Amino acid sequence: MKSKWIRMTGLLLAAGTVFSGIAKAQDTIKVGILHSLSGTMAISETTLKDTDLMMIDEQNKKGGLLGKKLEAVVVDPASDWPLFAEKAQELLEKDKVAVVFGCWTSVSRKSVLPVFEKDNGLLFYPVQYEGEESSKNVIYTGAAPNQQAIPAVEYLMNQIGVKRWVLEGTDYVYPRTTNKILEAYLLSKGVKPEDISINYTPFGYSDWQARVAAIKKFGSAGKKTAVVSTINGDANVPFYKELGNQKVSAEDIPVVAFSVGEEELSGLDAKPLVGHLAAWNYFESISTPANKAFITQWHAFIKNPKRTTNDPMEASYIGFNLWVKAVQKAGTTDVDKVIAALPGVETPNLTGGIAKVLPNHHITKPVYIGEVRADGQFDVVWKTDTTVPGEAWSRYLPSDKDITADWVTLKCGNYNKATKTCSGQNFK
Amino acid sequence: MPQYTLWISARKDAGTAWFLGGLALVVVLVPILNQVVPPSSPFHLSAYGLTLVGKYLCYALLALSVDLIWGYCGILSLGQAAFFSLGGYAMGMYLMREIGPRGVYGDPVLPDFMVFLNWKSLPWFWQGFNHFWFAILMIALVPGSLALAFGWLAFRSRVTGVYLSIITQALTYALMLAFFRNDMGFGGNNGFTDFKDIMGFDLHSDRVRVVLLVITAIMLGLSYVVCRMIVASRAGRVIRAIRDAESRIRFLGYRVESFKLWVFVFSAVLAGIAGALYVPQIGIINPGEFSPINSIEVVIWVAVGGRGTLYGAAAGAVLVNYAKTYFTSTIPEAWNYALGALFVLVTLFLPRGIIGLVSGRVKKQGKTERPLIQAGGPERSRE
Amino acid sequence: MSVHDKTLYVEQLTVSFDGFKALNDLTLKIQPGELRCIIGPNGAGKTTMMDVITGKTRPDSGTVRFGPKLNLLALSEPEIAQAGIGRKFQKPTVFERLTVFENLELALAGDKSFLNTLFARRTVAQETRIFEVLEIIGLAQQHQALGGTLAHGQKQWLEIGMLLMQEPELLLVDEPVAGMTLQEIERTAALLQSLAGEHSVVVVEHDMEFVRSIAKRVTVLHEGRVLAEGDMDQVQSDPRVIEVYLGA
Amino acid sequence: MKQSLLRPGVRWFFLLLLLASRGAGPVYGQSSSDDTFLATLGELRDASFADKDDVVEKSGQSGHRNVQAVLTALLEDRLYFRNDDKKVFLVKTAAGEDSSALDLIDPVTLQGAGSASLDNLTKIGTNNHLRRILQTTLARFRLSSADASVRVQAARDIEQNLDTGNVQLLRERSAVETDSRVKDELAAGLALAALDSSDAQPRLAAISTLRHSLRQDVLNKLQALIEKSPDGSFAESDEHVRLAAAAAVKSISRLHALNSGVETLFFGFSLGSVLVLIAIGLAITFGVMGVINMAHGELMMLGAYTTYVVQVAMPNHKEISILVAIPAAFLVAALTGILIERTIIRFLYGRPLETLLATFGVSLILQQLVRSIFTALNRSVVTPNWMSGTLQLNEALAITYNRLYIIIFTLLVFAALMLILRRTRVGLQIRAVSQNRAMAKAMGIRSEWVDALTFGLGSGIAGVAGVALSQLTNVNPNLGQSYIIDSFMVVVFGGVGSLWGSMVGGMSMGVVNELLEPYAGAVLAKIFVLIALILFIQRRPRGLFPPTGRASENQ
Repeated sequence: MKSKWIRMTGLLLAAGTVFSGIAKAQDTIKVGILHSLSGTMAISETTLKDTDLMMIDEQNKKGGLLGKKLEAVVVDPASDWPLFAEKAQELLEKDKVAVVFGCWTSVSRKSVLPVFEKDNGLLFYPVQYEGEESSKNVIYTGAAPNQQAIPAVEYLMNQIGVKRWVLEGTDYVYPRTTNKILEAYLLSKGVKPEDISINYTPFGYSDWQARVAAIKKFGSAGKKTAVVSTINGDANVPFYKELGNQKVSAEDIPVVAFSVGEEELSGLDAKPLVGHLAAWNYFESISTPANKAFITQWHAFIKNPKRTTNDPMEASYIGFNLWVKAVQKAGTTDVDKVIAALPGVETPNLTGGIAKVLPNHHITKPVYIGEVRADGQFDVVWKTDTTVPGEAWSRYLPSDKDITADWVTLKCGNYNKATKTCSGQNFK
Repeated sequence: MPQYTLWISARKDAGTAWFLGGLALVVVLVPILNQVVPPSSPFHLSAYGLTLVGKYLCYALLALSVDLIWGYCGILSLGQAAFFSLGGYAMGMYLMREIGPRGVYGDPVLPDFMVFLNWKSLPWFWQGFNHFWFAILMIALVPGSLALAFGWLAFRSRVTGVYLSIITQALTYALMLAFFRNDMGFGGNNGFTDFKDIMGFDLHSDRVRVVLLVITAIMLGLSYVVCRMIVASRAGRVIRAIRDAESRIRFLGYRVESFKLWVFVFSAVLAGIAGALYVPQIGIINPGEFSPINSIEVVIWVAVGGRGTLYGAAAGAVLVNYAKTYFTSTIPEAWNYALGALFVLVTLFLPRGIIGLVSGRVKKQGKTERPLIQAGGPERSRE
Repeated sequence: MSVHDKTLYVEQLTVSFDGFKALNDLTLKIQPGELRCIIGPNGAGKTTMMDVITGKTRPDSGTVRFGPKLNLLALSEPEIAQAGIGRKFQKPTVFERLTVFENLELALAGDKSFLNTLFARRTVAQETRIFEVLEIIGLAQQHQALGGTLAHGQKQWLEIGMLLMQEPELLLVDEPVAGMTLQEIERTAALLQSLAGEHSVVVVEHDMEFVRSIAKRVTVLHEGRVLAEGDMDQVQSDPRVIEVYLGA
Repeated sequence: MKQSLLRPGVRWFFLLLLLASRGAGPVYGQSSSDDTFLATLGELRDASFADKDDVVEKSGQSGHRNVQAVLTALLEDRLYFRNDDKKVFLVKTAAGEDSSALDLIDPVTLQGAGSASLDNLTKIGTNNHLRRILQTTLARFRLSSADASVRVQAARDIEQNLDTGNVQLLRERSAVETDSRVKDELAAGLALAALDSSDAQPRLAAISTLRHSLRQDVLNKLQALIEKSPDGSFAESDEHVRLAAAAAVKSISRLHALNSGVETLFFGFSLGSVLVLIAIGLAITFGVMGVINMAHGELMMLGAYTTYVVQVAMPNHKEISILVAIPAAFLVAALTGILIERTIIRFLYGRPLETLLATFGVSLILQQLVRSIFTALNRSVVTPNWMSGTLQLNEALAITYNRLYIIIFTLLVFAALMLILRRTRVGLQIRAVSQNRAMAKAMGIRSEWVDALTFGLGSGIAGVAGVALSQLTNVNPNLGQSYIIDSFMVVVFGGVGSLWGSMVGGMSMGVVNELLEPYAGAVLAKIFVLIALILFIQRRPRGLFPPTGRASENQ
């Protein structure tokens, strides 16, 4: 009797797994989208899923790629890191997708990395991250620390004359690395250790009263003080609300954030934040024809004229175009050929300048510093004159100074120039 | 005697027979489907399939441990995920040490995240994890001793019902927060990942995966047999008696505390083993696993499958997780509706879980219509 | 302690539930092998007394000793049970989701540690003992039925049966015949009387007829203290008792 | 930029001559021609921010009569230049969401100069450093404002940069100032300046004036005086001054310690009140009815979203929309609760664990529902002005209004709940049913109906809590998830079924947490609280206020 039940599950299982082996006829090119649609990260990642769908839709309108239509395969890893790995495997082995656009958090990327390297897949990762990594199978279209954090600090130091620094972050790898790099950088610029305060709070931290009070105190020591915030998504709203309530004005203690963009601001009352800063490689407010077009296209696609655009969206946009160009260049979607074709491929940014894939699988990006406006947009107050090439390994960290990544000549993401050895690679 | 009881119980209830039969089938079929059947064939079991089945089996084992403590002993532990994760972390630490100099920073001893946090030397609690036997020991010891300490405190002072549930939850919650801290020395939010191999065998090769899966199946089978023996023994009857009338059994001269403690510790160890088997197959362990919500989900698997039957729990774990795998791909935008509805409907229409549908034996169980409102609450002793 | 002297000493026992004194300086002595009936109006403290003796309730003051040395107040319920004190509850509480047979098996005297019960095998002796008791309590037919499915009277019997399985020196029996038919009552009476002698038996009962039929010595409790003590006739002729019962 | 920091001194020296000739108050004459003024402004067009600093200073010293007007406009984003003729104009009102054209004002005549469409105008941007400079510059004008509090703020701003000119200005002002608050502020400013004076006497005087000030910057400055430099010599040469300073520092720091203690306590209570708020709803559904309501968090989420919807529905009354939201949220959550009770919970009474399973399912559904309707993005709930800002108790202690209001709000909700349960007929019935259903039924109470009401009440309170949360944190589908665990902790800690328990429990958890945080850090503090909870339950297995209710007995 009960048997029935177990047998049934058995069959269901079979349905799910056994037939996963069937390779479908390649009448379309499958594109995997691996962004959380539920759970804590859905806030940020859903938008990227929609962006990818929009790009695919657009490409198909243009007649697809290599004469085939693109077919999106959307899955929901549900902000659950092991599930990310599982879904990546599903996309690569079951659905046999040609490329995957996905991930937001570092841990999700770290968890799918072995899968992509084992199954030799191709992942475009669209979010600014901590660096210290360069995989054969990943293209990093978000900012590396030297494309976001360092310029921001330079701006504060030189343009605003900041002498005292609070490095406030959520306790995970991105803030830790970024702060490590920034600390090294600041010390190298002669900032005294007692003028640097580093603090970490847990994910989704919401009770900021004490911390903000502490920051105010630290900032009242007579030297110009600024906060460099690597606070992660959820915790930002309560943080800024508290700043507003405790009347920490941008004129007194400016806060520069690396994870707060137009979309985050659309989620809170921006008036108290006017004048606080963010460093990105894209701002919706930058008016170039390309950007205007992109925004109108986005509003049309999402059917909401008020929806904002943001930096990771541009990174997804760039990533998609780079992939398309590389496929056209290689004349196939075969991962090895596409990866071989990618370095050197160029595509224009939405805000001007060219994004070029570098041998280390990072890209060139312009850097902008923006001040928050009351309407939740940013006024660009500073920009780099040229695009900045992404560095996988930071020049400011002693442990990294000999390490380089080069997939063209060295064929290694972690090559020690001193010892001439390539370490930490998963493929033979 | 044990074999005897088992034989009896296998004879007595088809569930056991089918459960063990099914496992045997997995043990036999999986290697063939994956290794012998060519990838071209529709019946080939891909590495992805391996991972899935492996995951389901680990969860089944976890569910088993919950059913033993909850379904039979009536202790609703919402902290089972803690033991699962601790076992997983113990295994993870071994796997990290196995990486050796192949890490990103190429440090022969320190795992990457330690190098990255400028740790100069291996903290004391990482010592010994380079030996597999030591890891195995810890997999049982760490969850076991935590359960022992916690249970001893809780049961001795007769913490029961929701109070116990909530403090077990507090336990796993505290552990989660602790493991999220990078300073703890367990890799913070990222936890452990990018494992290379286990005992020298490449973790990425299908052959090793098959072996791991078979081991998991066997462990699950063994654990099931042991659990079955326990519940079939006189101790098992005492445990069920505790579930139904805790205060009464005391007057028969049974030390309720120690019975609860033994079962609690045993189920914690089972959960630990499940975690240890889970990590190498899934390839990542991080503090998210400690999340109280996870523990609640496990309870739900058991409830969906049908508690107090053991095989029901396992079936529930497989079903719910299969549903999750299936829905998150087919209806990524709406799978929460499906899962939520499943839970609601099962509770409303299958109070004894899905097993209740097909099992004739479990009658009258699961349902103890107690009025929510009890005069005077705690049974007062007055005439 | 002397193995043979199993006298129960209850001295100056006082228990109060938020203000209300359930037991008020109660002193009582049960001789080995004695059959003692305890009667009294509701709230007299009969059950509370049993609760204290079996360790369910902790008194505010007073002592309870089993034999000259053994201080019951220092022990937990299981230890008290192990010490040879068995109890049948007023509201019959059997294990509803275990069979009658299993109910009795759990009550079996012997080592009740986890490991022991884990590996325990039912000996022939034990089985025969269980079936004896099943005969005594007249549930031999239903021995495979779940405890929960029994009728009220049968539950009473089952619980008495469990009491027998424990082979205690002292039986505390709380309202044994509630919900029993006349002949069942007679059988219970006979059973309890047969038990007296090698066991000491304390019976709490409202049913005066029943008490009369079995009692040698009767203790009347009122407001937590002993109101009167003696044989049935003495007690019933005692004016204070009459006042309490008929409420002048 | 560096040099510009040196310059003001010199610059203001000229200004002083001017002032001397024209009596107190910075009133400027036609010292520079309109053309030069316009020319200077013209430079703003394509200057980098660094250059703009200089331009601002130049126009400042130009002493043109419209400097204040123009610089204020610049500060308020109301300074534009017209693209076609590159002329600089002020505009009446800063460009809003949907303004296409702006009314121009001529910088020289300050008369209206027609209007221009936005795309023919380019705003002259500022960054926060420039704004800081503008504020200090403008402060000199505001120092003679009619409003005393403005003058105080102005004095404050000027103290940011105490060069001889500003000091002189402060002195001028204090001579004519009447308002005591402003006088004190000016005195403090002058004293701060005097600390740098060459001879000891004024320094001593200054210290005695500043002795009782609680201001951090004062403290820092005094501390600097008594600091020993590596070579053993003191920054402050004079013995007496040092001693005086040391004494002052001592007393000030003591006051600071006191104040920060009070502050921490306040933080504790505000955190506690949040915990109470999220728990008391559960204290009813879970505590009184024994329903392990995993959807409690989602009911709070619904409350938060209701707040958002109400705010969108009444765009012109953002200030009061939150007040409307409170009853609205209560209704929405309560009705949802009743719906859940009628359709699911009522079949599960007596099986609390099944309620856990079912309500967990419900929570998943509610989350996804909200996600489908509102998307997963955060929703912005504005904080009304009367709720933002701080209540400055003294220089060292300021408490934020929204926290204050939330504490008060919590107390009100609690009191209201108590009233309902104690004083109303419904409350009576609820308590009756919760104590003895059978009896209550016998007395003709429709227990079914009461169950629904009770659950509705608990849910409604959850909704109200959601309104408060919308002021503190993200309004998104996961809002509930992040609070559900805590709310269960509080209820159990307080003692299932006891509202007072939840009250005391929540508050104490909050305070303990905040007391620990400075030493242990956020995470460890929380961990300690959890461990403390576990150990506490060992001691008192039924919580702070042991229940007489029902949930406690069911498993």
